[in-house]
Amino acid sequence: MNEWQPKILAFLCNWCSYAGADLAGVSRIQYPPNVRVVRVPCSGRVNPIFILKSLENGFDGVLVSGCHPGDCHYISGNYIARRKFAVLKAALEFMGVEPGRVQFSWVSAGEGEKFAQVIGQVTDTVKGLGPAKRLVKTAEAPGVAG
Amino acid sequence: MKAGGSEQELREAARKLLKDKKVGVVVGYARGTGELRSTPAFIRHGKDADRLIFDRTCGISLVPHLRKALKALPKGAKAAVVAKGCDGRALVQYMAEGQLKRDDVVIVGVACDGVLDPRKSDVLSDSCLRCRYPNPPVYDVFVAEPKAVGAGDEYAAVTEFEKLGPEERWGWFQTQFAKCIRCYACRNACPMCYCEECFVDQTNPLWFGKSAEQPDTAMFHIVRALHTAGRCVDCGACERACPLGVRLGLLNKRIEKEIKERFGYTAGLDPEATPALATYDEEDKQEFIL
Amino acid sequence: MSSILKIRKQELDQLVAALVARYRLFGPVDLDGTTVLREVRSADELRLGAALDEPAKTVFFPQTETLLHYDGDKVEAPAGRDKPTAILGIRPCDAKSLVLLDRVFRTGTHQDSFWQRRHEDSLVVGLGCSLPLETCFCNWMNLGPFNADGSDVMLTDIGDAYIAESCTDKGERFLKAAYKSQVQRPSDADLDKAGAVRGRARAALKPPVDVPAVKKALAGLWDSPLWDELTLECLSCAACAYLCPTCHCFDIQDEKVPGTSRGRRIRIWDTCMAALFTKEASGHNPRGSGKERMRQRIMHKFSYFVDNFGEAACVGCGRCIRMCPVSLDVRRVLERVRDEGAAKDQKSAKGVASAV
Amino acid sequence: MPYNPYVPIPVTVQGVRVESDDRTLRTFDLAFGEETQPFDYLPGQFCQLSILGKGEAPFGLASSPTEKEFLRFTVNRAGVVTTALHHLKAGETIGLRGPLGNHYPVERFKGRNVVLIGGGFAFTTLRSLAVYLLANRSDFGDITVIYGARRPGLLLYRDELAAWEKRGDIAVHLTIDQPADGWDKATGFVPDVTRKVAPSPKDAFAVVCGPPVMINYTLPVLEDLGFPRERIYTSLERRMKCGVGKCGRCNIGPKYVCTDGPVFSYAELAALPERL
Repeated sequence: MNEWQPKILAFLCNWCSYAGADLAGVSRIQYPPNVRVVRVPCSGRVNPIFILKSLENGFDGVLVSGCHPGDCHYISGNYIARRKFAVLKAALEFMGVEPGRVQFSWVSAGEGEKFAQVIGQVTDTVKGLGPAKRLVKTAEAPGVAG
Repeated sequence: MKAGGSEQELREAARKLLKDKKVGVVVGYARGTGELRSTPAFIRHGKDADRLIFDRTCGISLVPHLRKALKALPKGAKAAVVAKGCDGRALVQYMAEGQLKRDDVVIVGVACDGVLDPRKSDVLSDSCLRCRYPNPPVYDVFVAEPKAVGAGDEYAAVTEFEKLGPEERWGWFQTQFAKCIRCYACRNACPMCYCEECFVDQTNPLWFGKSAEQPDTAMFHIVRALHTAGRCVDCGACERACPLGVRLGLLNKRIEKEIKERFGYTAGLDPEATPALATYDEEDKQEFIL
Repeated sequence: MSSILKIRKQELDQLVAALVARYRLFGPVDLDGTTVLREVRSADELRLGAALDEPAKTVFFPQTETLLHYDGDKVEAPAGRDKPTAILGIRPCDAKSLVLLDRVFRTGTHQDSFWQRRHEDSLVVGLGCSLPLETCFCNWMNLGPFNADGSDVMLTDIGDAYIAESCTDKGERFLKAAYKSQVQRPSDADLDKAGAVRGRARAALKPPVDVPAVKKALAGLWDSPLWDELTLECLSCAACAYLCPTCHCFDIQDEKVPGTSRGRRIRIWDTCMAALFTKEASGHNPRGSGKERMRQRIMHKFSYFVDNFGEAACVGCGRCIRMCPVSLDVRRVLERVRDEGAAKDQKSAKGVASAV
Repeated sequence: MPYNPYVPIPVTVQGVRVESDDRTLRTFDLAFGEETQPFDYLPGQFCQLSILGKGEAPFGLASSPTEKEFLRFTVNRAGVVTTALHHLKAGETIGLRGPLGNHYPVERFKGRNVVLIGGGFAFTTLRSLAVYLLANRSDFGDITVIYGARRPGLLLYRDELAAWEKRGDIAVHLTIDQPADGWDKATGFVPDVTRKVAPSPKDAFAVVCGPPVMINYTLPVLEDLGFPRERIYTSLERRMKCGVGKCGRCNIGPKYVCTDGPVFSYAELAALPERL
């Protein structure tokens, strides 16, 4: 039987988390293949619109990962991002969108293991939630009747 | 509704400002259609000051009108604006965001007992029922006596809503979105929605579809709430502007609560404070981050 | 000959069942405190008599409509209808708006097939307006609270029952087929009651402004400062246009399902109050400021539409007044236009006199 | 299938040519698909070209109905749709709705002199008209073309213009805004050149196409020269969506550019309230 596989979009900051993903790959650390990666210059570059747009486009989960506090290549990008994400998370949960759909992590360039572990954790959570329905734009809009 | 004593004071204050050439225009309220509506008035001559009213029908935020009035004035000229507590907070937030200089505007503060929900003729707006700031934080002239600061739990409705399960919460929001016709009255009535070009009007990229179906409508409201996060002063102008009774002030209030609890920030109180989402604290809580 | 019959309110089911059997039926329903037009199947869903917040156009010209589906290069028009459409319980102002919109969509070099296939064979069971609101001004537009234009059957609410009267052959045929022999004729007392309801409604309306004079005045007010003043008050939202039963401007947009070659082309309501409406790809905008857009809206309704379709694009339903976030009253605008026009005429008459 | 004015017919891209030296203009020759019925049209009409998923935009037909093998359009890259069009390659299929709008009154031109005045990339429908007049050469009197662009490299259809210059039966006056190396023809703006080289208004019609500012300055020049307003025609552009007179955005006063136009006489335009 084919188990349902979630589609997850990960926005990874160029300086830490993307390098962390790279290290996980080079080190041949296994992690679930459900993630598509978008490399961004900084977690601070991730506009909440990107996250909402990903959900609308049918991703079952979204992960944003950046440098650990204090490590941001641009000094404060991840601090600013942290505030934005806290607000987005609270708003979506309030509306009844499952909290596990949108997740955040700090993964440094040296944390290949952690990257694999985060991806595993996010994938498990999203699998548990099942296919996304809320905020998803369905393939076919209502046809013209009448 | 009869012009009360404070209304006479208001007219007198407007006349004086115009007579002394302190301002080129006074932006205030005049009677709209019927007894329960008000409309923006741009008073340029003392003789027209008698059009000014202030009562429970004055639910429009005049801040967007002030913005237009300032643009229409010759350079250097000032405008006066009639401001309730929430409107005053919006003006303070403008100053905090570098959108307005304190000296460009004469704030005519009015003591506000709350304004009516235009869809229910005798009930106060939700945002007024929970209001804690009936007086503008800054003003040049104050008409009548400032009100006692509101007490009670301003987040009671948020807490109540959170007791519902996610299915019910989602269902309630779906109903709200289903009413929306994307006329953008909420956005245009909002003092804080001052972007030259709104994200929904951008075409390349076109962020979200233009349909009035889900989730296009939901996306508009969610992103608008996020764009006003840490800036919204809960004036309720958006809900009162909505022709179809979409009630999304609750989402804004929930966001406001998060920002207050997490970052200790309340919008529209201090013109010197950096808005919550434009700054950070290294010690910000990050329990949600993996 | 037109039929008159009495329908007790507790027997409204029979009317609704007859409509549902033949038509896809739309009527006023409550949506969380807002009265909207939705498809209905039974009488208990209906909220007859409440002021409808949405205009009737939504039934034949929905806010979002798929024009075509595509997959790669393959294009498919959406499936046709299965049943004709009926609307129950709209007021005469809304019913008339359908007549005006039919002219827009059905005349000219091209017919709008989407409007046509919904509107064709449709039936309108209008509900006379017993209680005009403060914002109502149908009498300005040569209409009245019981005007039959656009309705096939007209109901008059006499308290515990409706008096139903056919206004067209189509309405007559429907009533005959729906009620056959079990028709209950209204008594003379019922008819008197109906007459009184109509009389009261007419008396409730305020005296009209001379709208043809407004059209004449508009011709001379192209550069009037009036448009600037109104622009200051107006928030430039689309509440008035979207809720207007005769506003019919729309946008066309393509949508694509991400990761596939499939998508659809939709049309959605649009408004001349938005800057984007006329902004060209080059950045040039022939109606670049609020003033020009405000002028366009008023001119279109009260001048251009008259030129093109013989009547103004307004039925006096008053939604634009009731729903305007800043209480900008179109009647006040028309009065100002009329007065400015008159002042201008006087001035030019003086000018001529002094020249002579 | 019932008539549906919003469904485009498929057409195939036969050829693509970069038209201007700054590469912002491309010319497309389109062919009717196998299952589509070719349509007839007249110079001045336009079509809606559509790239599914991106949208539609209106373009004047640059080909003449006498050129049966293709429909020609020249597209300036400005927005989403035109950018997508610029990415097209020969062999690809796009959608087309048309022909839409009215046309130049070629019947009225019969036996008369015609002067075609163009500016920039608005020369498309003038090319259609010129080719049409030349294909029916004996039906018309003198034909004059006055055409200007900012630089030589921005003139459309340069090979064709050169060929016309060699013909004896059409007078061609080309101009650019500023003197440029290798340019031995006129310099100066179209209205000024028109004043110098326009033929007599006697028995003549003028057709003007160009950016709004050029039209605004050229119409009075023609009037000065003695052309009556009823014999001056121009073609207008407005943002359009439906192209069939319903969507409500291309109006100028009570007239819709898509159905009442795009071709208007100066007399008609002068009666409209809005300026260009």
